[in-house]
Amino acid sequence: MSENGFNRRDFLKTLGWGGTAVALSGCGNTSIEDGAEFVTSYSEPADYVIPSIGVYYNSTCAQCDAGCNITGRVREGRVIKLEGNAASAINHGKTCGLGQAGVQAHYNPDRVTQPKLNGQTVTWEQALAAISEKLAGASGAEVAFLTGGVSGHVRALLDNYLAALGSREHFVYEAVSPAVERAVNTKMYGTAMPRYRIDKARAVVSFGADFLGAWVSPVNFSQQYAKFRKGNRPEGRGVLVQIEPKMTLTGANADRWIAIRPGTEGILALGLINALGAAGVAVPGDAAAAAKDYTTERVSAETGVSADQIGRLATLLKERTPSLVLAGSAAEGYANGSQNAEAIALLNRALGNVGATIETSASTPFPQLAPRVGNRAALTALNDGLAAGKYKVVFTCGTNPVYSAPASLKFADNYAKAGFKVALAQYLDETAQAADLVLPLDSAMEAWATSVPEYMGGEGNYTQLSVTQPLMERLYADTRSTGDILLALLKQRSPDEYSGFEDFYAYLRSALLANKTALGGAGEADDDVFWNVTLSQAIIPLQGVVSKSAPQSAAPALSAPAAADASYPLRLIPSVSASIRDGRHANEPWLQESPDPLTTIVWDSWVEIHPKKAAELGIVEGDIVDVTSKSGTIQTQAYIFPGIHPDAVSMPLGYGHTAMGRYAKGTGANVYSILDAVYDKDTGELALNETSVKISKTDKRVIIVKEEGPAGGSQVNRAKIAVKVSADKVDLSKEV
Amino acid sequence: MSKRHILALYNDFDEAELAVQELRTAQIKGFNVDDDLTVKSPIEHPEVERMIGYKPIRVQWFTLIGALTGGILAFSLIAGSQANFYSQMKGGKPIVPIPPDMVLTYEMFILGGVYITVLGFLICAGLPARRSPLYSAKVSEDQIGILVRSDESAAPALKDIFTRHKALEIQEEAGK
Amino acid sequence: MSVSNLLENWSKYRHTHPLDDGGHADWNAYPSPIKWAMSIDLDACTGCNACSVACYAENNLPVVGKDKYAHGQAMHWMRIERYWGEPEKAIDEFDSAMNFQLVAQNFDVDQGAQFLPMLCQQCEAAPCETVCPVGATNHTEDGLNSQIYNRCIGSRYCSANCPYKVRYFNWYSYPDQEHAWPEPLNQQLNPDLTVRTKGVMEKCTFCKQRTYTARNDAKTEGREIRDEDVQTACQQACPTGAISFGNLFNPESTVAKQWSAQQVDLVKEKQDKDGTPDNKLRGYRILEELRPFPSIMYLERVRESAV
Amino acid sequence: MGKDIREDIAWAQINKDVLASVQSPRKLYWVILFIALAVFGVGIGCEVMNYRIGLGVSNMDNPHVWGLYIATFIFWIGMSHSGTLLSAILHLMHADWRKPIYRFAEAMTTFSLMTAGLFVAVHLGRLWQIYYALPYPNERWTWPNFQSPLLWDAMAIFTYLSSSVIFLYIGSIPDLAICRDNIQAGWRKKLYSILSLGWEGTDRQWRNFRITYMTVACFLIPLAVSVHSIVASDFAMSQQPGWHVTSFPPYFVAGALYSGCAAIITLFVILRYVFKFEEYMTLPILRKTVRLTFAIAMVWTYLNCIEFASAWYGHSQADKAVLIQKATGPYAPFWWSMIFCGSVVPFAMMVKKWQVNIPIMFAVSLLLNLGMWLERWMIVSPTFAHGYYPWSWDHDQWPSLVQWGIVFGSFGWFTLLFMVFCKIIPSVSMYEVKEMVYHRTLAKKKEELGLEGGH
Repeated sequence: MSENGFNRRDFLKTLGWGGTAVALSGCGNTSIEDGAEFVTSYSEPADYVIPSIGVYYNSTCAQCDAGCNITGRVREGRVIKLEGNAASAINHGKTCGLGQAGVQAHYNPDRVTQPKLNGQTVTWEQALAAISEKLAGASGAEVAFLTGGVSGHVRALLDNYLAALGSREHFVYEAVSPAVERAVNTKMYGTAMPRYRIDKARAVVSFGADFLGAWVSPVNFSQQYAKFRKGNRPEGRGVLVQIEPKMTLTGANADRWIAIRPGTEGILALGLINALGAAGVAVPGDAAAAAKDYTTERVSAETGVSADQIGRLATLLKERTPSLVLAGSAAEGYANGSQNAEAIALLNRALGNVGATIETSASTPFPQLAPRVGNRAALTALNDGLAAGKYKVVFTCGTNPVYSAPASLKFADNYAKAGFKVALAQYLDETAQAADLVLPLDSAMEAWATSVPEYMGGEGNYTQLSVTQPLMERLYADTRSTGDILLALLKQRSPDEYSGFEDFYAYLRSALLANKTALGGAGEADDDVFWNVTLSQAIIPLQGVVSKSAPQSAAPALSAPAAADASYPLRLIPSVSASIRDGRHANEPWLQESPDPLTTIVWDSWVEIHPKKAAELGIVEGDIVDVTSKSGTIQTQAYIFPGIHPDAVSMPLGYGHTAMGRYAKGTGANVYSILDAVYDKDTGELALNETSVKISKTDKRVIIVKEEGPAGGSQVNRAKIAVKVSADKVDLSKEV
Repeated sequence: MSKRHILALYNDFDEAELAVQELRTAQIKGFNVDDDLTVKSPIEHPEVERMIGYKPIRVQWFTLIGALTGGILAFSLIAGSQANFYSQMKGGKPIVPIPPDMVLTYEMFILGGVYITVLGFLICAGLPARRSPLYSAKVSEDQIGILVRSDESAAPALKDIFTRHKALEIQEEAGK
Repeated sequence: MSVSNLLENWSKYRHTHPLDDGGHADWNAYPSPIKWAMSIDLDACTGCNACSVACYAENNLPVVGKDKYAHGQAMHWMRIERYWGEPEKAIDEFDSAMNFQLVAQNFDVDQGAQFLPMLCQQCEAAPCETVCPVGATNHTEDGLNSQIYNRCIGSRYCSANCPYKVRYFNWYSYPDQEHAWPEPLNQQLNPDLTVRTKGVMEKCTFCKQRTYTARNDAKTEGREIRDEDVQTACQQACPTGAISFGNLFNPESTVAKQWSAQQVDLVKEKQDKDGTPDNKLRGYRILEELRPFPSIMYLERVRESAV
Repeated sequence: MGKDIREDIAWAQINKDVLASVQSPRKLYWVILFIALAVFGVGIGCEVMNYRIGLGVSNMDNPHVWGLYIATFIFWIGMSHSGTLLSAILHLMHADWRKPIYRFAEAMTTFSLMTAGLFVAVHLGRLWQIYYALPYPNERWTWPNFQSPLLWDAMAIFTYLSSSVIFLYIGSIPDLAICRDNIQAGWRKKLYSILSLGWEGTDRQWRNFRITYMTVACFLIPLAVSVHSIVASDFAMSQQPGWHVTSFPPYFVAGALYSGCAAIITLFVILRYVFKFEEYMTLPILRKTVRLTFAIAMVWTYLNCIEFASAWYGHSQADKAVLIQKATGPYAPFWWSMIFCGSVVPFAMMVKKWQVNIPIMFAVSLLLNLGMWLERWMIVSPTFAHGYYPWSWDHDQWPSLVQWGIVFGSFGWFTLLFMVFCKIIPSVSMYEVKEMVYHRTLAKKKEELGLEGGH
């Protein structure tokens, strides 16, 4: 029977031969029928294989920059499931959907498996020789390195390599980064990434910070949120108000969701300071001065939030202390984004939250391992250099600028001007496709690395060094970790220093052992014992260094939002999905098939339009519409969505890849390509929300592929399906 | 002693009836009217009973036994398998639920009844059988046949009666 | 022999679970009766989908792709439903049944959305169990609806009779003909359970592979099942800890404590607290009035309305 | 108005006329047979897709797990009922007008059951494991679930089919003997010799034949009622809104008789025309059949109203929602067509003139059957589209061409079986027509005698 064919063969294979065969042949795709498979009996399994028993290894999640600590379940030499590491101060044993899909990044059928030079498969020796040859003709300033956020020993090696090259051209670029937040936090709180204590707050007012979805460290915040919502907490049950033009997952969980006019968040924050002062809250002088002109009437008129609502917000903040006010990308993605964020931070200061719910965090005692974080400004700088033909050799790693740069930058064209482009890539994404040399990377389940998370949970000056270790043998013999590649490149440059390290593992081990005492291993006399403990925990707890700069006073220069351009009347709010993120996870099928929480759409992008606006434009659900900005046009399906400001539309980022494998390619439309090149005045960060668009109907209509049925999120008055109850109607004190 | 078979064909039922009455009253030696007389007809005549005397029909007994056996067998099979072998819990229902089992019991009751009735029919009607040598296709068309079996000695008398009653055709054959 | 056995044990065979025993199946239980149950706190649930993806990872669920998803053939054992606030204005029940599209245009978003993770409710008196012609879905002694894949012939009656519509049918042969796990994605498959072939029904099992191991371990050690022995995949992933899972008959378990604190009784179609004027508890079960006695208690989402 | 069966028709003429229908077929027969075979082939092709690729090709989905297969299954089961009505019920009531038409009606019963049986198989996700549903002893001690209405269904259909085949066969034995006696040589003669079991028409055979036929008829009536009640139980025993209806069993039985009667009219017209059976399938018989159909149509309409009323005035909001959905939702065109075909069109049968107007009655009967097919679809699908749980509502499901192809193919299969039947078993019962003529002659004689010797 055909149906049994698969089961029998593949089960035998997965149960019996999978792991070992992969390990030995370096290729998991052979089959016993071909006679090409080398079968090892279980009577002599590898050390790490206990037949039919799951073995657990700790490591670090690489799916986003939160750097959650994970535990991989390994069966017969294959990692099959990831769970949170219960000992973690970041995620406390929990994971998000994105983290769960980490195995699909590893087992992805579209991995790059061999080095490719101009499309031809080459050996590592040839690839390294090609790099060496090109570098020989380039000065240090002519070599650029573009990476995503890096930390730990990979960062240290990278710095060493750049130093060896004599290059200072390290650009760290993140397509969606909290760059404005870092800058404003540093200015207003004295620390770039403080600890937000949602769990201590009695009220959280969030200006577009999607902390349950994609903002900074969602799993950590989700757990804080769960505590915050508990009725039997000493502070009592917390109240969440979300103020944003497009409802995020966090907005969907708020007690009150307020659709504010895009870009006026700062005005509302100052208005609240003003209202709080009027209500008798002792507001610091600089804040009161900055807010004095923002009367409730004016704020209400400019933000579209009713005066009554502003009054209730002020009451809430006054009564519930400590509170926490957060600013997220929805408030920051404007030309005056920094000003908005400053105004919001000012509100926190006015409420006395700094120090109470906004705690200074500690940075790692090893500055050379500290995270080097990125922003859009770096990409702009690199782009300028490329346009000027400055670079002979460009390395890219962990980032995909050809896909995620706004079309107005013309990055793809400029990138082509670089003399020799080397992409370190796990998949053949848009950037790797445009590169001359592609070096295949290990997945996070195969590589050695360490990392320091930028946002650190825990208490006091706790910080940690997270260890990434292979959860299984390489799927493909010819992939290498970033560390391995950097080490190989360093060996070309400084053979004397590095030839002693056979691979990155050796380097890492010796680097950690060299700092055994500083890493808390003083008690361990034996290096191997220390090493084994380190690997079994994969977390090295450290006493961090608290360095706090003095907060500066601020008088945010807010401007009233510009009148809408008649030809582009709608504000485009690109949304960051909790699963696809900036687009790097679009090739993981679980995430594509996992419905967007709010629209429940799968396998495609969409544009959210308010029902009133849609009625005005004559658009119904499923209409294919042209979304046109000054920078370009994309086509997508219209979804009528009540959770959006009528003057705004929203599209998810991360879709519309033209490469990156079967699951990502051709799925949806790429919003980056129509973003206008408008930047935050203070930080130079791309103002994501500053693009205005017009929506025009085409004559096509589709049935949207989504989980939601024709009832459209209505419970049709069925008494008890998803029940919501007013807080005063329940007694939460006796709950378990 | 050898027997002789005679088949007489009549045009219609009334004529055949007169002939049969004559046969019954004639008291011919070597011919037992109850055992040796068969009337063949193209259609079913309930009056034939009156004509040749009441004969018991036993098919109903088969029906009764078949139906009861079917029903009892069904219930014991179902309840037995539910309880003894496949003791598998269904939430909200007992292991041996009576009302649902009754449905199948009822079906098997009918099935048993029908099957055994038909079996009874075949047994009682003596089917399948070889056709007797004295058969005329006319019987299946529109004529009434009277088949008698008698001693050789009685044959002329019988033939005489048939002829007197204007038989359309008389066939005879020496039997065993 | 069978007839004598039938007669001697008649009362046992006429015993109705769960009505006669309050959900305690009285045989094969070791060390004492187990009833797996769950409670899901909708107040903590943020709708993030982590549970659903974890379920894909744990239970070998196929990714069906856009076309089949469009045909409604998705295989998510755990699905997250998103509801909007219904408009305030009085719409009588009949009207809303007819004009739900009209309702949709007037959704109330002031309090965000409402999320509901929906999975097999593992009913004690499950409508799906009685109707399967081949007995492929049965009640286990630890209180689950089992689904026996290799017994299933695909009549789909169970799904037709499921009020929650949480049973998923393999419309295609995902492992081979549809290539749902192209090499090497298939190496991720969990060897503790099967990959289902075409033509069989499947659904949430409360991570049977995990509970079974936990039960065996407890049996070996001769002790009760404890909460820390087993977590379902969804529970383990859930970032807000909205899901609790455990043995309802063990009074020490979180689930049992939650159920009793909320006064939700397993074998009742209408809870005593319901309808009482001072009911300040938020535990409820979905479609309880149909008497399936579901094993999942939901806790109402709490929202502050004064802000 | 045409004439009723003549009393003076010669019995030999009956034989001759009817036997003409089983004689060597005309060219047209082969053409139609080929077309039926082709249509059935389409169905087979679709089923091969179903089997090999999976049921997904039917476009069914979760939760809309049943579709046209089940609807058409009920349709064919329903069609089988009027054969029983005509042959068994009317037999017990000694309604002799049934005699010329019951044979083909009974054949229709058998063949539509055989067609319905195909859908049981087609519907399954794993057809190759169908034997799991049989209660066969095995070493694992696994048995089917005797509580499942689907299993009752299977058992009821098996019982009904085998009983119907037996009934049809037993009733045909005297006619098979006629065929044996009249067909000259060749394989057909041999076949008839075997099939007729050596029937000679002796008094003993007739005696036992009568009682057996009567007994089986008695069994068949409750059996037929139980079969469609059980099919109704597939729905009524479930908990779903729109299905969990007390009046479903009688409603299904009425619907079954209704569609069966309509099909009888259709086949009546066809056979009368093709085999030139005007002498036997007379217009008065048509009139009686039409009147019977009309009466049943009204019963069906009434039960339909009862169903709506109980949904409307009952307290189940979900039931009501399903009803509203049927009338206003995406299925509305089909639902209203069903109401039109099932409850409005039959009023054409009230017009006395039209009752014997063959083209009109033919058209009406086709419309009635269309209506009854739609009825079955409207029972199955809207509940899936609009069940208890609003989130899982599914209004977009539309059967794929594969589903339609199999439904289409089933008509080919039925036609094929019926065509073969027509050439093997006489489609008019010769001996019963003779009886009918005989009894009428007797009655007439009595009447004349009575008049002559009148007071």
